Amino acid sequence: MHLNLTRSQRAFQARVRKFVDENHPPEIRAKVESGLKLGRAETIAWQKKLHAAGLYAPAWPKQWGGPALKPIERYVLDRELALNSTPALVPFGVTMVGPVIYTFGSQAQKDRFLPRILNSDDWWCQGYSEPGSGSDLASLKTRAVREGDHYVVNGQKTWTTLAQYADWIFCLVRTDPAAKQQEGITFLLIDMKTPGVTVRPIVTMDGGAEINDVFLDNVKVPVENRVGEENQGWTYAKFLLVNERFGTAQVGRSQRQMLRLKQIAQSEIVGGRKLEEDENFRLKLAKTEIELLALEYTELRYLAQLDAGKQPGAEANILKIRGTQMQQNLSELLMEAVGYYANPSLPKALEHGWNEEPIGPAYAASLAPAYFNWRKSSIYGGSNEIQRNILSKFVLGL
Amino acid sequence: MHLNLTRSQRAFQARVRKFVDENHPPEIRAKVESGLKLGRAETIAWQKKLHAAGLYAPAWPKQWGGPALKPIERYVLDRELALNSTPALVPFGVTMVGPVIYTFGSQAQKDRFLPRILNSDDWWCQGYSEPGSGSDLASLKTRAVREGDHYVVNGQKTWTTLAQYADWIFCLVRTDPAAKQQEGITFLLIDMKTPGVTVRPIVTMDGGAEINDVFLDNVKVPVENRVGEENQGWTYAKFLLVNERFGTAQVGRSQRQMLRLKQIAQSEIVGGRKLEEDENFRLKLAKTEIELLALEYTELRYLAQLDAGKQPGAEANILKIRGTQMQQNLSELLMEAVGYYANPSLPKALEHGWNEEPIGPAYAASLAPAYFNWRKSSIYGGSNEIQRNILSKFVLGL
Amino acid sequence: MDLSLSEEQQLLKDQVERFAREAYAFETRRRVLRSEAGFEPAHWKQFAELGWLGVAFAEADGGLGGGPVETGIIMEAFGRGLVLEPFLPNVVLGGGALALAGDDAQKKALLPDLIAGKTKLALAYAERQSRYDLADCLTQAAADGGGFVVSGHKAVVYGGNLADHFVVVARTKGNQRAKTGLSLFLVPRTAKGLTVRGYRTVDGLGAADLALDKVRVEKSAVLGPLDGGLALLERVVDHGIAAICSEAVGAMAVLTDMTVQYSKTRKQFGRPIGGFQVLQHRMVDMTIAVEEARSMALYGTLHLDERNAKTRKRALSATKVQIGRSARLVGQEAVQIHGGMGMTDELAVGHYFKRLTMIDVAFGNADWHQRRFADLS
Amino acid sequence: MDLSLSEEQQLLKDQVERFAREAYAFETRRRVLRSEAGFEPAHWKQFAELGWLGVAFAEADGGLGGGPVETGIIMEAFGRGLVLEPFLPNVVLGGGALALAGDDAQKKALLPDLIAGKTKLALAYAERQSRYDLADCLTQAAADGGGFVVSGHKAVVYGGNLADHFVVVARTKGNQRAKTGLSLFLVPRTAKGLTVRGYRTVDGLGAADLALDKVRVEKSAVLGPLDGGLALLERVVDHGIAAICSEAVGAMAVLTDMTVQYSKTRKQFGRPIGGFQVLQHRMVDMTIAVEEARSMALYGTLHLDERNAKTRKRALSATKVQIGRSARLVGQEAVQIHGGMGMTDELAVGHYFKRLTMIDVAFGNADWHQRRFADLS
Repeated sequence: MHLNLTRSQRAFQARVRKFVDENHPPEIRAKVESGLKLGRAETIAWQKKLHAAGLYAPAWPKQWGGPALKPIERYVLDRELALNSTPALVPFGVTMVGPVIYTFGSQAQKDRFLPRILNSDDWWCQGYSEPGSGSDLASLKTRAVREGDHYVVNGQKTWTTLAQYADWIFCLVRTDPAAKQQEGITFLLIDMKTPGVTVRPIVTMDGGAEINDVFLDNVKVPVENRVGEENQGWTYAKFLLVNERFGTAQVGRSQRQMLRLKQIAQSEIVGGRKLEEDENFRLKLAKTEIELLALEYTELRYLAQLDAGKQPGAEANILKIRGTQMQQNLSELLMEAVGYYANPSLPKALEHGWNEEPIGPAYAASLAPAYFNWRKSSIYGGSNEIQRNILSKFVLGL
Repeated sequence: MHLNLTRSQRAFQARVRKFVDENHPPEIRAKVESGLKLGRAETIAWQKKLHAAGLYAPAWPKQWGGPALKPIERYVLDRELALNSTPALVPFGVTMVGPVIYTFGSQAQKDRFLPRILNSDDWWCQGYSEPGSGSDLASLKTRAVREGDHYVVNGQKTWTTLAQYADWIFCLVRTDPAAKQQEGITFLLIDMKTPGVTVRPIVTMDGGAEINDVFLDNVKVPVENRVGEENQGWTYAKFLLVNERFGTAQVGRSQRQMLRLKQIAQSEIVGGRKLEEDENFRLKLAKTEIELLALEYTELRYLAQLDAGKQPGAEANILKIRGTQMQQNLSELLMEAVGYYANPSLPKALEHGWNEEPIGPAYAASLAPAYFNWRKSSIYGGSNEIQRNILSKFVLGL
Repeated sequence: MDLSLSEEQQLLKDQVERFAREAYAFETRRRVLRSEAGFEPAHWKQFAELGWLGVAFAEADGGLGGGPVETGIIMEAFGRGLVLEPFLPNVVLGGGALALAGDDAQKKALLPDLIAGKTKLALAYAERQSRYDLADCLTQAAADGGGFVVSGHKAVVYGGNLADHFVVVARTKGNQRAKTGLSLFLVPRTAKGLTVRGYRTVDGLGAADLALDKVRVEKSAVLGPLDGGLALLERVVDHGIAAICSEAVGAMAVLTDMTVQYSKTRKQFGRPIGGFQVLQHRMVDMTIAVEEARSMALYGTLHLDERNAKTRKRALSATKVQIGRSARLVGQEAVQIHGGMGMTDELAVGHYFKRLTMIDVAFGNADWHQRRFADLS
Repeated sequence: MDLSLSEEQQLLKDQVERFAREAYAFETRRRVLRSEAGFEPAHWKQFAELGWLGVAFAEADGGLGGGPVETGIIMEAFGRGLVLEPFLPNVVLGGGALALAGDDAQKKALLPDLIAGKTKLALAYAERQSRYDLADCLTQAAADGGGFVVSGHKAVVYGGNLADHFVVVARTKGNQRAKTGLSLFLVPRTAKGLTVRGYRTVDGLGAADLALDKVRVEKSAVLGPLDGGLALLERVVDHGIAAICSEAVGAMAVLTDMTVQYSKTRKQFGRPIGGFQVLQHRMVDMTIAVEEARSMALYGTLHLDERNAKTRKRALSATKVQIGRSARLVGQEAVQIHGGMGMTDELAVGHYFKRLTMIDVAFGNADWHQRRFADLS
């Protein structure tokens, strides 16, 4: 047993580092480091670069154009990208609906959608949650009625992240209201330009507007855009959720935030000394670093099991819980680190192109909004309460 | 509004202090301070002294021989006694069954039992829990069948504290197995010398044997020893539980433990300095002291409401939860304070009359067993989970 | 011990709570929030008319002769409504400093107008490098003829965006963190060399950073003892702590209640989420946190008049720690139990959460005061 | 990265786990616990015969050439069974010190007998005032002719009640807490001037306090570098940390499983208590705590051979912190969920709880190692 990367893993790491060095412009790096928002174009440009280097869609099998990286390699990739403050990837196409399409979709769907996802030609968003169905996803009410070659869809989706940019939405809809909750659901792909689709931004408490309501009013969806069988959508939805949860630990991102926290602690002063020398802060930092190590090595242990061919079980749920707690803790420590300068509200300072004098240190402006915003992470993707319910039922047998 | 004691409260406090000064022998004080066990005789002697001074049974009305102290006075009394390391009082007679008897008992019972409780002539114990009914008290199975002037009782009680010393036990028994759980229960007073009563000590993980199983095998109990009505025992039991919970915060005792912790922190060394100067310890101590202040002033706020004639509601449950957490935290800090010397197991060092050389500091021997033992406090008297259930239902309406 | 309210205090409480309930319905508040000023001048006028701006001041100063308990009553009710008007910076901080240390001329010049709602004050003490350390001060006031010339930077001055006069802490002696050598100065907003950069804060209130570039003030502008301002500043800030702790208690009580009510109506898996034991117990823990915060807010408030400064400071630190811990638990759980709805700007829960978060930051967070408490023990 | 066991390692694991399961049923363990010696000599003989006492030693020393991973496998299984035999003090601490630093003569004199189960060792390093600080040492070894005279007191020597030979840390130079000037000495139990006060510990194991009154040892008794013993001691103790962390993982895994099983059978309010969501979520948190402890025990074990001492120490401190936090949560929740039954000596749960509690104390508790980690960061 040993913890070192193998020779081939080291070579892969070097390849990623070289790619980042050559392709990641300093101005984008600076923006990501400071927690500023990126535009649609910046994100897409980065995704295209990754794809050109064979580093996009890391889990996708070769037959669908992916590099089919092994779990540990994906971990190395994610960590390098995060540690270098590269733009966050939009997961809805590449991580979520892509695998559903290549696993359950028709040949026509694969041919039509997969290349465009890989090439970031289509921006996808997710139509799962509804106003009445949050944690209880299967209670969704959006109705799809078959009329000839089409489904006619009526209902409302909500919390739809980045729907304002999206070309397509994948939706869970109810096709058999008489069946048991989980048995009457169908998985549809809907063109956002279809008449009857309306997007309304939801302003969140941090002042952002990344999430949306999506209203579906007599939206006609060709039957060919149904994935798999009618009324079997729940199976595909669960497949997707497990995929999604594995990424949610975001260890690399948290490691990057930890570095940022240490940098800020070198600038901030408390009791006449640097914050980094403050005994209480040092102990809190040590506590958090150790928790992050435990998260990292738990993920690595699981990835090693996946590499050895074991099927994933409870692991994804555990990583979701602890990973999001870590993100929240770090966002809180970062906000605490700047003392009074957590107060000023400068929404424009988070936008592209703002170049007025900051109030207090430039790094402070994004920290309170980020803390507010990260409260979402224990709610979305199956709240941490739901994760515990799942673990209790399926792992402990309770 | 102000926090100072009134003149009459100050006078009462002075009276208690004088009493303690004159009546509390140094050797008993030393034993209690060190967490050593007291014998039956030492406890009874102290209770008798208190009674002689009119400071025993503080809540009892004057007509039954009590001093009918007001809530804040009772608080002052408890705190002075605890801070002076006086012997713990045995609550089963004076705090538990006594009020049940003077509230619900017959005249004959009042005349017979109350004076003997006040004078500590009878030692009482509590027959509530059974092996199958812990938190779910109402599911108790001990059966009492009426036969002429007697009930014949069969069953088993457990976790019966200090039953080995007891003259009497008050028991909840089932008299109507057909009725709904809480409606077939009767409250009986049973002489421990009755044939068929057997006490078996239960060794706890700290090595102590303060709790017992009590087996009841065809025990004949005169009907005159039934409190109140047949099948109405649950009412009296609940009345008793609310009374009991109010005392469980034990703020005075925790304040005394806090002082002890500070004393130990002056002797113990860490990293070449006194433990009391260690930054991390100081912050943990500050945290605990502030929590203890919050508990103290929450209790005082409630007592002021009682003084003003308000009926108690959620308060007792809150004090039970936070009071026991505080006791457990302090027992943990005390154990931590002695480092390696938490290890040696010297059960005899906790007994009366041991005078060998201690291993490590003399104050260390009791600390790990005390930590182990105090885990009970969040379990007994209605576990803290039950307390939260009660608060959720009756206060939040959930 | 007497923890009961007098009849007048109970009337005041009822009155302010009614205002918070009726005038501060969530939609009204959103409108005020969106307004340019960020507060409602009509409300401020009403506060003056009802005597709320003067209730805690001595009768000799034109007030109603109340004190910390009255301030606590108002702040708790304002916390219930998340009231946006700058009561704390004006009445507790700026006005508080004047009431505690002003000479007759200074008081007369400002307190009647403050109480009448005609002028606004703010207290400028923190600096970029000082964090929560009240003695840490780089702003210099150099004696110059009969007056002083003040230069430096003041950070996150609560209510500074609206203030007509500032109480500015500056160093007249000693090095950056010396405990002696601080003095307080009254500086009008219009003073030459003073630049006020006002802004809104993330909790919807307002503040300002001040740049002082050779601002000249007369000797009569010195508030309280020259070189001995730290003790005064500490006392004023302790009043601020008690006041926002009361505010926090009001906010937490409403937020907990709001969460319990939401849990009774929001259904998931066929039943109200309030039926799930895990959420029940967490709401119980929120309730306990509010109860303990309430006890400690009272404890702090009733220690403000304590003569021994060390005892007072220790008590206020304990209060601030408790409020910080309680507010964190209550705020975070409230958002979590509200789920996605808790994240939106459209529901009150996020607004309470943000204010509670910034209350922890104000005057030193829980960690800071835990250490101050330890140092004073 | 390779986190898989070799075939031999898997066989060892199966074998030791079978022993813990079969030979260490709770009633058997209670019998051993009540015995005078506090361990079962027949088990010790069996360990020797099966090669467990030698598996981690080099083949040249008479061992099987394994290392920390093998030790971790054995300790985890021993944790599952709460095994009472003194494997840690003998093989990991005393034997570990000899293997790392002994010269040929020293090794030959003791290791073969240790591996054969014929002699027992213990490491005496802590002192009354030292707490967890390995450099803090008042025991003096004064050069005297060709040898040394050792005087002082050694505290809570794990396995010291049974040991035939002690590795004693004493100061040959420098003041009480100097980082240089420590030396290790081999001292037989029969040495003149050595008084061993053996006792049982609260977790059912054994230890001793040693009084050394002018104990004379020859120069050949010096183990490792004269005056340079601290680095060696730190390394041995880091091995001890990894070993008990593995033990803790085994104990926590069993305790969690035991709690889950108990919750399925214990009924209250007409249903198994495992049906209550609050307890379910807490058992999930216990499970997560065990998973994280397992990851960190592995992390620590695989850092023992790290050449950079600072990196190694930091890793082992992180491990110890995680195990302390996990063990506290798992132990306390297990007792609580078992209710009254969890408090009794008659159920295994309390025994696991006590051992886990003392594992936190061993070699420095979580707080201590949190600071060491910070200091090494």
